[in-house]
Amino acid sequence: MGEEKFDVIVVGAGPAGSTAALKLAQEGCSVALIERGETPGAKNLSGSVLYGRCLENLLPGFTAQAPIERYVTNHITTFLTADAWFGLDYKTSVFGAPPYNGYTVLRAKFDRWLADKAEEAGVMLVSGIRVDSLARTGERISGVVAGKDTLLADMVIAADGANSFLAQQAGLRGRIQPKHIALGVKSLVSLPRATIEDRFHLSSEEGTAYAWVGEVTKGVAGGGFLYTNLESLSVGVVMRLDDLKKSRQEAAQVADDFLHHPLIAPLVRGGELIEYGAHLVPEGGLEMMPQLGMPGMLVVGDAAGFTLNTALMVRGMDLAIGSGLAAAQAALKAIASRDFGDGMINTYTDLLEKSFVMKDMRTYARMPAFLETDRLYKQYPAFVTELMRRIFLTDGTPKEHVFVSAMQALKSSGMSLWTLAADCWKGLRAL
Amino acid sequence: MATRFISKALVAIQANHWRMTLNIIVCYKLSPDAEDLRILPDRSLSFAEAEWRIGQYDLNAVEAGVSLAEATGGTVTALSVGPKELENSKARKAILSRGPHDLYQVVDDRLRDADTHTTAQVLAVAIRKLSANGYSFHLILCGEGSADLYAQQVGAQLGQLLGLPTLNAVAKIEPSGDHLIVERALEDEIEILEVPLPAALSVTTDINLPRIPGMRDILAAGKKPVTQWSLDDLGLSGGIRPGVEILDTRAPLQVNRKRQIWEGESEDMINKLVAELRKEGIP
Amino acid sequence: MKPSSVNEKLAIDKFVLDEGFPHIQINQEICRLVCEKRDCLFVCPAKLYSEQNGEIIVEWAGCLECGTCQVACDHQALTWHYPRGGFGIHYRYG
Amino acid sequence: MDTQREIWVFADKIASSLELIAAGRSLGGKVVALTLGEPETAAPLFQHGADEVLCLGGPALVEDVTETILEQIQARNPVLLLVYADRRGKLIAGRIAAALGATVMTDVREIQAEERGFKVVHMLYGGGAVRSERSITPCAIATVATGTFQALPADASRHGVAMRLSPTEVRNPMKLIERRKKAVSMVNLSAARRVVGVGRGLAKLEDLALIEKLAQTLEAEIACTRPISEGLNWLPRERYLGVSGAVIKPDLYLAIGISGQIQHMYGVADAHCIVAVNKDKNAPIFQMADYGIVGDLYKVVPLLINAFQRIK
Repeated sequence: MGEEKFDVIVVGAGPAGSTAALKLAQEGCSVALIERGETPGAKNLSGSVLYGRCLENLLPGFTAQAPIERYVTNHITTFLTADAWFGLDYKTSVFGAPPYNGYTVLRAKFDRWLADKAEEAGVMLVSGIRVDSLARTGERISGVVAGKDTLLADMVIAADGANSFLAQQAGLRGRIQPKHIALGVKSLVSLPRATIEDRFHLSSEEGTAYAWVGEVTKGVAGGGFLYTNLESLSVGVVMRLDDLKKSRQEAAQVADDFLHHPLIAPLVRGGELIEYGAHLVPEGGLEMMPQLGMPGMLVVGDAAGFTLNTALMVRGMDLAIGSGLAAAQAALKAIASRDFGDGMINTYTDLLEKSFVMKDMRTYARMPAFLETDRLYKQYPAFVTELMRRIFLTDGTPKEHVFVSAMQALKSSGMSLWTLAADCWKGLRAL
Repeated sequence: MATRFISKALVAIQANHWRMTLNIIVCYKLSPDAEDLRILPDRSLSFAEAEWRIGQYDLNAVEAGVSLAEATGGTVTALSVGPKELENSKARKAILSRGPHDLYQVVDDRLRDADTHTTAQVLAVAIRKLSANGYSFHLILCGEGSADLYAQQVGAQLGQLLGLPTLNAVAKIEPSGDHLIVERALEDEIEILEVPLPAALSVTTDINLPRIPGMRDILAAGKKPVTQWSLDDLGLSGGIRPGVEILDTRAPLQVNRKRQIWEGESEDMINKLVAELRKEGIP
Repeated sequence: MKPSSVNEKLAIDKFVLDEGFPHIQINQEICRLVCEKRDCLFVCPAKLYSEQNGEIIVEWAGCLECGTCQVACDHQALTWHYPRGGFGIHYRYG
Repeated sequence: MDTQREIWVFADKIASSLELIAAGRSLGGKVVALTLGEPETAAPLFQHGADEVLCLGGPALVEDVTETILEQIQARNPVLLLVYADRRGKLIAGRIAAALGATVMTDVREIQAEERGFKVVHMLYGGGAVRSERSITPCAIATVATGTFQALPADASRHGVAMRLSPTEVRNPMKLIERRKKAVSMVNLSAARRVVGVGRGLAKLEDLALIEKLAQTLEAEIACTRPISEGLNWLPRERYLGVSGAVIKPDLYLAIGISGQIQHMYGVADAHCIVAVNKDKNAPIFQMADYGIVGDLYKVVPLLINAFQRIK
């Protein structure tokens, strides 16, 4: 066999990698897409909704054929304490009709489908292969090494996920810091379709996304989530690693306690656990972002830290797709101009800056810092639920004025009015 | 290792013989991964989410075929019959990345849940068609048993249908002149046989350690030729009449065990256990 | 909802075991001499780490491959890479 | 029962033939035993229930009896052929089935006569599923593993005339060069009333001595899981229990350091009493055991040996 060289090698067949590979193949490039899972998706897990409108350009009308579970029409964001919750409940039928806003997906199916699309477009999909290292020619990345095999290409796109060993090896980033990463622990709970639709008040194909803050994580910075799939619930917790370490709690125990919380348990009641998984989520925002490229290589998706936690919603897959697309476009230009150095990297960062990816990352740039406010996980849930208790409590004694209730609730939460005001201001700015 | 089981005289003969090029057909079966089997409340089984895989024991046959072909400069053709899951590109790469040069598949959903009789019949017709098309093979290899039925039958039936010398439990194969020297590992004895070609052999899991395909193997697999036939293409439009009718398939009933469990390593506990056992007449 | 022990949960998952090829190595020297907090015992969502007779043991076969232990270890006592291609956790749903 | 219905059984060992004869008897009809060797050796077959014995002699290549059996089947049309499920049996059954246009119902755990054909139960997916199916060919063929049926007690009053079949001319182009017994002596796990099974919980080969001592104390045979014999080669293949190994029905199965994988448990599902020792309290074996001790086998086994020695 002669030395085979590809235009582009993409490492990792998640949404970012498969999108990049698909786009490049659609434009006629020779692409190898290398995935360490036995099948694309076998190593992937998500705790968020796919806001996948950005895929429409590549695969028009894809929602009709993709393995999508439910269209999310209902977003519920909630403060939780040991015995109460207070939530923001938004529902719209608009999100249940084309063009849909977001959908729940099961990654083993969705990622495999997307990789299959890439393969149909001409990508050479190589799954079950772990890339061990990068091949270099001089200062430039020129391919990948897996086991005894080296494969060469004009450039490499690293889409190898939150742990991105390739970005690290290439010197684009240092060790991941615990404060920049969160651990997601997810249970997949099987329930009959009708039970899910009854329990969550859904018409067929409609879905709900829950996000909880507070007691879910036993005060550890992070939150809980529940997404309705067609015949299962994705339910779990996300905990920022530095805070988890500080808390000395067992991650597995926090995750299990969440499922048994008196207000959560009824949502999963009668269900059967069919999968238990865990995955890291980059949460450092711009602060942790590595250099996005070097001669012969671009970094996309989770590997580049493209995720957003806006407290109201968690995003990652859409940013992965957006960055994959930008990298593909930069690669196309590089292939045309034979400039795989600074020119390519600049094109990539320019495209990202102009796209929703970096715009949104910048819009929410203050969010990671805001979310570090640990009052968010302890005092605020206590404050709002105590306030609500006082408002709704009718026990035969005269009702106090709402303002009095608020001050009493604030007092019992241990925060000052000044802290509250300052946090509100920070929160609004972060949004 | 050949010298360990081939007598000295034979080694001498072998040294004086040329080795013929071996063209080999390796049969394999794709079946749903038993690990993905879900038991429904009525004990029926769901394979809705199941990954389909090449039988683990078939991989030994593939490896045996590929290493024999490599040693003798021959070719390996992979052959499978079954339902439409065979068409999956990943499943095709999975077999071709392990070394076969090309792949023939008979795909028909009527072959879902085929009994060994049906599978062997269709394989035999496919091999006859390959021969009629001018492909001359010397050896047919099968695995020890399939991952789903583990009936250990197809190799035996196929060999008989084709009128070939047929053996199972083959633990070693050594080409020697125009025939093979084969070691057969039976339950309590070892047989060494001289087998003329063409022949049909089913190999044991001890015969080799199947290779794990590398990146280049998988890339190469994507470019190897695949030929797909239907039962109609084989002149089997009427299907094959099976030898059995399947009545029911379910998860086994669990015997109700007492499940009396003690934790710890104290003598006290052991005495409790022994007392319970004595009630049951043990020892 | 049952089950609630981590081992039972892991038993539901699908793993392809790469017998004889552990993908996590522990530098016991570092654990013994430098580490006081033993974060690995707490953060692993599969609870694979345990301490036995002063040694840190990891039952790597049940690894979910999240990488948490490696990031959490303040002393870089873990050599952690992904299992060989095709081996390890195989999410059926994800 | 229609005495003209013939049920034929073939095994290459007398002990196995007796089990098949018992199976045949349970189905009614006339039981014809095909056996290697000469008529002089046929007495036990009659005593344990055969109505007729056909002797196949001792060809150099045992499988050469296939053609003889086939010719006899074609001449006399038995409704069922039961073959002992060892490797030779599997090959012979398969070749006969192919020649007759039938299939082979393998490793049947139960068999019963139906109005049309025979209904059998066998396992698939490594013990994860059980299937029942019915034969639809004039002659049904099934293989039966060791221990599935118990030989009938000998009845000294039963006897008959065994017939020596003249071998069908076989032009088998294969040549047997050598046959030798395996170094390991044959164990008959299926006959053991008590069996001690050992799994990956055992840390090293030398520790087998501990298990051997326990087995001696209990007068039990030693068995193991597949990895202990095939991966580690600590014990011969004949000693592993499970789907592809032996299937036993002892009074006591004592599982030491065995996690309880379904493929293994298949081999002991019919044990009267299962006792498990495992340090992992979540090991699936505890769900399938009558009694269990959660603890380190290296501490528990010596205690067990002491306890059993005391009561002996």
